[in-house]
Amino acid sequence: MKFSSQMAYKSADEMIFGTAIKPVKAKRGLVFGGGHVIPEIVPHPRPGSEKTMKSLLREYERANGDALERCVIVGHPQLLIENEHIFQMTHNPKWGGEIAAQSAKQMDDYLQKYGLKAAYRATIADLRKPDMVNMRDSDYTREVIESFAECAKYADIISIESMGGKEVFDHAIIRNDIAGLLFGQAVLGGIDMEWMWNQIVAIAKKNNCIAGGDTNCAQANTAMFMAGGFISKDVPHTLAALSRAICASRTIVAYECGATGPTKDCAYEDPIIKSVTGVPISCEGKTSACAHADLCGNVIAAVTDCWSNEAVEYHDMFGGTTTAVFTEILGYDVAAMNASIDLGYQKEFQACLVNSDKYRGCHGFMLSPDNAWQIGKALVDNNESLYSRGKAAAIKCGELMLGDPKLKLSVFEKESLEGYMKDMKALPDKEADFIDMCLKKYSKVKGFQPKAYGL
Amino acid sequence: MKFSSQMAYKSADEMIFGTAIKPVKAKRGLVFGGGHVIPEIVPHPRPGSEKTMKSLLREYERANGDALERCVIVGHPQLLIENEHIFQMTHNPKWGGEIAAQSAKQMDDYLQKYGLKAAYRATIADLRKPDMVNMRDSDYTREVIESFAECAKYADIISIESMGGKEVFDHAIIRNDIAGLLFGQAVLGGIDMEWMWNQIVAIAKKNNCIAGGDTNCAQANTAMFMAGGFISKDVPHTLAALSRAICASRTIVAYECGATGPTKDCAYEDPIIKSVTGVPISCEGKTSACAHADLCGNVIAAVTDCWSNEAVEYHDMFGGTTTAVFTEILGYDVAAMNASIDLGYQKEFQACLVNSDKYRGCHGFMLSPDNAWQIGKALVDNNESLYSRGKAAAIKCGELMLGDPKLKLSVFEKESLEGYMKDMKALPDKEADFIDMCLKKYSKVKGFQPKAYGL
Amino acid sequence: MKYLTDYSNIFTRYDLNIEVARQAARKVSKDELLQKVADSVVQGDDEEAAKLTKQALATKSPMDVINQGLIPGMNEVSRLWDEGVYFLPQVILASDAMNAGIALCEEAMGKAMDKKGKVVTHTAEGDIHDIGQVIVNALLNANGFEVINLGADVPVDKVVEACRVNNPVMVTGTALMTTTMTAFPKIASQLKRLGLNIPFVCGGGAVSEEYVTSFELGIWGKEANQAPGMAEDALSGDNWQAMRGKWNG
Amino acid sequence: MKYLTDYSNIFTRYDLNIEVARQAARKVSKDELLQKVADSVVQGDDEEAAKLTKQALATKSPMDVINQGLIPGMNEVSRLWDEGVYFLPQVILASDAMNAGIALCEEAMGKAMDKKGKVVTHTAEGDIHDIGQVIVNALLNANGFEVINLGADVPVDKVVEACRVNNPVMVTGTALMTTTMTAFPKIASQLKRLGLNIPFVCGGGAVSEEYVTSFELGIWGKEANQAPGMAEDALSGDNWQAMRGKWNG
Ligand code: B12
Ligand code: B12
Repeated sequence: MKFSSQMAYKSADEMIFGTAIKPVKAKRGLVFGGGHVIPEIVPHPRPGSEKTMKSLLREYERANGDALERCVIVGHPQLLIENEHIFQMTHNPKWGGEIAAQSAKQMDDYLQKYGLKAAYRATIADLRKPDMVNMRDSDYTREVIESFAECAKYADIISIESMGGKEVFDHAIIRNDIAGLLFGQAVLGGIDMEWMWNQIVAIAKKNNCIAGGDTNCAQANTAMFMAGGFISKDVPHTLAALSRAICASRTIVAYECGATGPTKDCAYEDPIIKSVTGVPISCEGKTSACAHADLCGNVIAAVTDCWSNEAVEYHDMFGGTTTAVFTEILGYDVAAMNASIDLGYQKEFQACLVNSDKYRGCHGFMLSPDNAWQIGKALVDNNESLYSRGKAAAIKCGELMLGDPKLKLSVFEKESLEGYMKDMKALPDKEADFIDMCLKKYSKVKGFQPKAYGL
Repeated sequence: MKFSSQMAYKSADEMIFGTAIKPVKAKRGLVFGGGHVIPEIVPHPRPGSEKTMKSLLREYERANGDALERCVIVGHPQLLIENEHIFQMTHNPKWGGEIAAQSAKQMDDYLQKYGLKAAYRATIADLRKPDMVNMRDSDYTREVIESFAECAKYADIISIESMGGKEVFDHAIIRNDIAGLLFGQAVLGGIDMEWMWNQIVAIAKKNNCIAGGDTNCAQANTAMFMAGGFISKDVPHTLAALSRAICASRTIVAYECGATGPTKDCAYEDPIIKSVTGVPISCEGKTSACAHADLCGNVIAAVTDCWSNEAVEYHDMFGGTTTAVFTEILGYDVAAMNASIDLGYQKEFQACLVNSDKYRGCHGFMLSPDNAWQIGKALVDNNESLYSRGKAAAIKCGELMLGDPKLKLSVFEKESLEGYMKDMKALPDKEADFIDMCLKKYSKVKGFQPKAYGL
Repeated sequence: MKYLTDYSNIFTRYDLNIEVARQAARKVSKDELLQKVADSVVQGDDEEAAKLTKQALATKSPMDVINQGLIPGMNEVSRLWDEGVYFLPQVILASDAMNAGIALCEEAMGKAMDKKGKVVTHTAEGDIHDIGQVIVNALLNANGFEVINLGADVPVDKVVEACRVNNPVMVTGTALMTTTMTAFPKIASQLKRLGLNIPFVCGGGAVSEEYVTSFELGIWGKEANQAPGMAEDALSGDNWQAMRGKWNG
Repeated sequence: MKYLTDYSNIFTRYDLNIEVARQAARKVSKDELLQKVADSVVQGDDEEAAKLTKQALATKSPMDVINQGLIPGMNEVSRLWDEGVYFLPQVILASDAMNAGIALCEEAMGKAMDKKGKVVTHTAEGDIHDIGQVIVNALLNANGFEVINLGADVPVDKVVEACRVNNPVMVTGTALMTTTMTAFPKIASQLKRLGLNIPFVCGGGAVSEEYVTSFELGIWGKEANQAPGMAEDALSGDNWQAMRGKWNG
């Protein structure tokens, strides 16, 4: 694996929703990043349906079927369906495989009967909780790999939300400990991803399937949700933003190992990833309010190629089941974006999305295309190590936040950020020194096993 | 009451979301149509909560409270909350009043504590089902009027979805009977509205409350939902579009009696109403997928002043309760629209909304600003009677549909439409003749009582 | 305003993709006059149907007019509706026309014609959303069932009583509101208590399969056009369990 | 790209509207050294807290160091957190620092210090989302409770057994998934069966007030920062009904 050394885009101005430098083709005629945005719907099964494979198959048959049907009812031309494995689907790799097979069959039927173009993404559950199992050598590890193999037979795209470094991150995030974030997210996360993604890409190649991508849901999203909205007091928003910048160092590893996108929707770091790699990305924002609240509901769509709801539990609403309802909304969201592209108004439309949130909060600010690009640039300009590029990305992110007076920060947020900047500048230069320091500092963190990362 | 005789807008080009010729101010600083779009959230109580006033008060306290709270969490500056009365709230006028009082209090608190600007709309349930009660003289009629009086004390805005003519419409819509639609919607509906809205406006004036507006939900929406999407075979889409054009003749009566808007969200005829009257309108489209599917998810936002979800039952989702979730989405929808206004890109943004759906289906086509304006023009140019202007609107709508080759019609839809056009041209010129004809033709329709309309 | 010429990236008109080739109704009778009777039904012209029925009754038995004119005409309409050629209003108008003719035949016979079986229909107590029911009524009617139409906002006891008195092959309920559909399990349990194990098909916007299959007798009706098929099954002796197995799940 | 200068029509920064004026921690001890101990807790500096505690122990009794230095320092942090001045990491770091000092005092005493009472905490079986629980642990700890931390993915039986053995004043559960929260009513019913009427506070993203108040013993926890107050109530003898009445509804 080689660290990225240059930007796919010469400037942020070139980045736009719907088009990626390296578009990706799926079965049934879908092209990601090929000029238009594609809606991505993610259903979540109801409690109880996980009891048997039969009941779970039935649950997904309906949830996915309702999404396809709603496209035909309202006229949406394209759809990506993601099934994020629940525990049982990965723990029993056959289950995930059967569900993928059933979904592919449904999509073939809809293509034939109506001409609807759809694709299926299987996201394997990373069952390896670092403080509970050995990341590289456990039954769970084997189940995860086997699940990829089963699903790759039928799915268009395979993905995962990998967990490396989570044990250290959890300890650090509630202690204002920026070194712990760098170690847990960038270093441990990156190491674990390289180990995992080389295998995933090989499986995908063998099965003629697309290796989608990864997300730092386990860490950067946890930080973002803890930072929360305007009345939370759990984690400063500035720290969550730094955590996001740091995680780009590890999420990009998937693409450095050969994954091609479309990336994972919940990876809010994706605009940074796109600026560097040029792969098509999937993002979620306002229409994933069904799954969580965030402060970057529109800006996160500014350069996306798929548009997702993150996850919605399958049940009835007045207007139909939740998967039908959210498919309809996502489809209309992208219809307006795609109209803007075909009208030649995409830059004006993008400006509306960006101005909606760039100064609403720290995440919206740093993920705004201009800033995301700059953070990506810091990453590639400092690509000696997972550590160096993660730190450079975070420092750049911090400088940007402190440097733009339109981004208002409370006194507390500002002082916290200045503290993190000082802390980062005091850290060792070399990755080896940093790792030595951290192995000591975090030796007592519950369940942290350096060996599981080859350290 | 005087029939409108001129257009508020000189051309469709002047119409834009967020701005109305006659803006309306509410308490707590909200201005409808004053330059920016305001989100309107409509919660619906869960079954069981209607058992006692106490349980219903508690249900709305939460549902409305969650919406207000979510605005503060994600930073949405403004919110209109509508509570559409369920049966019990109008049947017991005190209940609706108490709920309005409680909601006003919650809004005062949020204004004081956080600076959030909110307003409350009470929509009284029209309990008068024409085939079951005498529209002008029944206990239900008295309860409806009393409910307005109770709610006007606390609410910012009062509205209703009135039912006049429904008995004839129901008979006609499933029989391809365009004369029945004209009689039920335009004539009976208009007569009943004049009777009702003079009273509502008086109550509003007395209480320093805003008389919002009405909607032809009971008829034009029924036609639209029966026409459904691309696989329904209940009612031709062309007929549903004519039904929509016809209903403008009666919905506008509210404003001719002195209502000022913001109009009712589910009145898809509102773009026509705005073109004629200049009042601020409320619309619903993609983000009301929680309540129903439609084929005009984006275009219906093109000239709106409020943006609504129609109705969502209060319950939990992963991202919070449904009212919080849909408030968040609506708020981001309007944030992008408002950003486009402040950036000066509103016309480009509007073009994206319009191009999304103008040719998706008949409703999107006729409600596109250019066509809505033309239908409004036909209405005012033929304002001799409720009948004449309703028929003119429908004929204009039919001509537009037949005249634009970009609007593709199936052979069946096209032939049906040609049939309706022929039928309309064969109808009497004078309203009096038409009424005579209809009194005979519909004398056997179940429950139709001409006397209840003063006929 | 700027408009596109190609909308294929924005929406797909699936209705045009699946547009069904038009078919004419087939000839159903060798007798010229009876064929005209059938045609008037196919055209949904109730005045014409009445006129022609009167003419036919001058030379033919009422049962022949019904069985070789009116009903075969209606059957054609049902076939074309099933195949996606016809739309609902055509079915309703045809049914109105057929009924106009049948009324005259019954007058001529001096008694009501035998229907396939009775079906009680209603819209739930507190609910006035009855369009779904109106469609169900029309389709059942068109398919030869006798519809006991209780209308909208019908109290639980009234539905149960109508079942007790009429002993229908099937009973249906429509509810569009989550607050009114709760009447259905009450009706089902009272029917059970009276030993009336009548299949109870429940439909309407608010009503989900989960909900209806959570009480005995209940069968979920998704689309109004399932009603005639369901009634046929009930008529042929299927019990509610068999019907639920076939139509739900 | 074009940018606006005025965003007031697009979003409102409510966090700035409600920004709480900063306050310094108050002085808590007349003794200079103990005040320094308290300051080290307020600053969340565990190394400094340990160093100063050692110094203090040279001249003062362990209980004095605890009661006049470490705990008053922590109380200041809790107060500032309650008033919205401090954020969670400051509370956690302060609690780490206090615990570092207390460990040394306990060593000096040769026995553990008396805690207010025990609280058993866990994250539901099958669920590894334990951050909510981690916060609850830290806050309870900071407020002087002894936390029996069972960790994440804890089987029902293990929770019940821990309650039987430890007889805590309160037990808590966290669940972020609708498929795992179903363990809570099972735990509650086993506790009831054993006659252990311990208030059982359940929280976590998946868990709603409706759900938790649908089984006995259950009290819904919305925010982690309610945990110490709830534990105080339980300690002062409130039963689960009283607590539910106070915190829920
Ligand atoms: C038209 C309409 C009305 C009309 C009803 C006219 C009428 N005579 O039916 C009017 C305006 C009067 C009305 C009033 C109200 N309405 Co209304 N209404 C609607 C609307 C827009 C369309 C309903 C409709 O006719 N659909 C078309 C028919 C054909 O569909 P259907 O009945 O479901 O039938 C289909 C299937 O279900 C099936 N089916 C039905 N029955 C059966 C039976 C069998 C045997 C089988 C096999 C199949 C079957 O077949 C049909 C398809 O083929 C819906 C929106 C929506 N999303 O549904 C709201 C809706 C139903 N109304 C709603 C509400 C809240 C109200 C009011 C309380 C509003 C108010 N505040 O005034 C009042 C209630 C009055 C009352 N007490 O009942 C809510 C209900 C919320 C809930 N679930 O509890 C809805 C969902 C709107 C919303 N999203 O909020 N409404
Ligand atoms: C971070 C996260 C993860 C991390 C968890 C790390 C960890 N150690 O906790 C990782 C990446 C590992 C993860 C994995 C998975 N996750 Co996850 N995850 C999240 C996420 C993004 C944030 C959760 C979080 O930490 N929130 C912050 C904490 C502080 O909130 P909290 O625990 O709710 O606590 C607050 C209150 O509830 C309260 N509280 C909590 N407990 C208690 C107790 C008491 C006594 C009191 C008073 C209060 C209280 O206090 C806190 C506030 O002050 C959520 C998204 C969301 N909307 O919540 C999804 C989410 C919970 N995850 C989800 C899913 C589906 C999964 C996976 C199955 C995904 C997959 N396919 O791999 C796996 C499941 C693994 C397993 N078997 O458990 C779904 C759950 C759906 C459901 N409801 O069933 C969610 C909702 C995402 C979504 N929208 O789809 N996830």
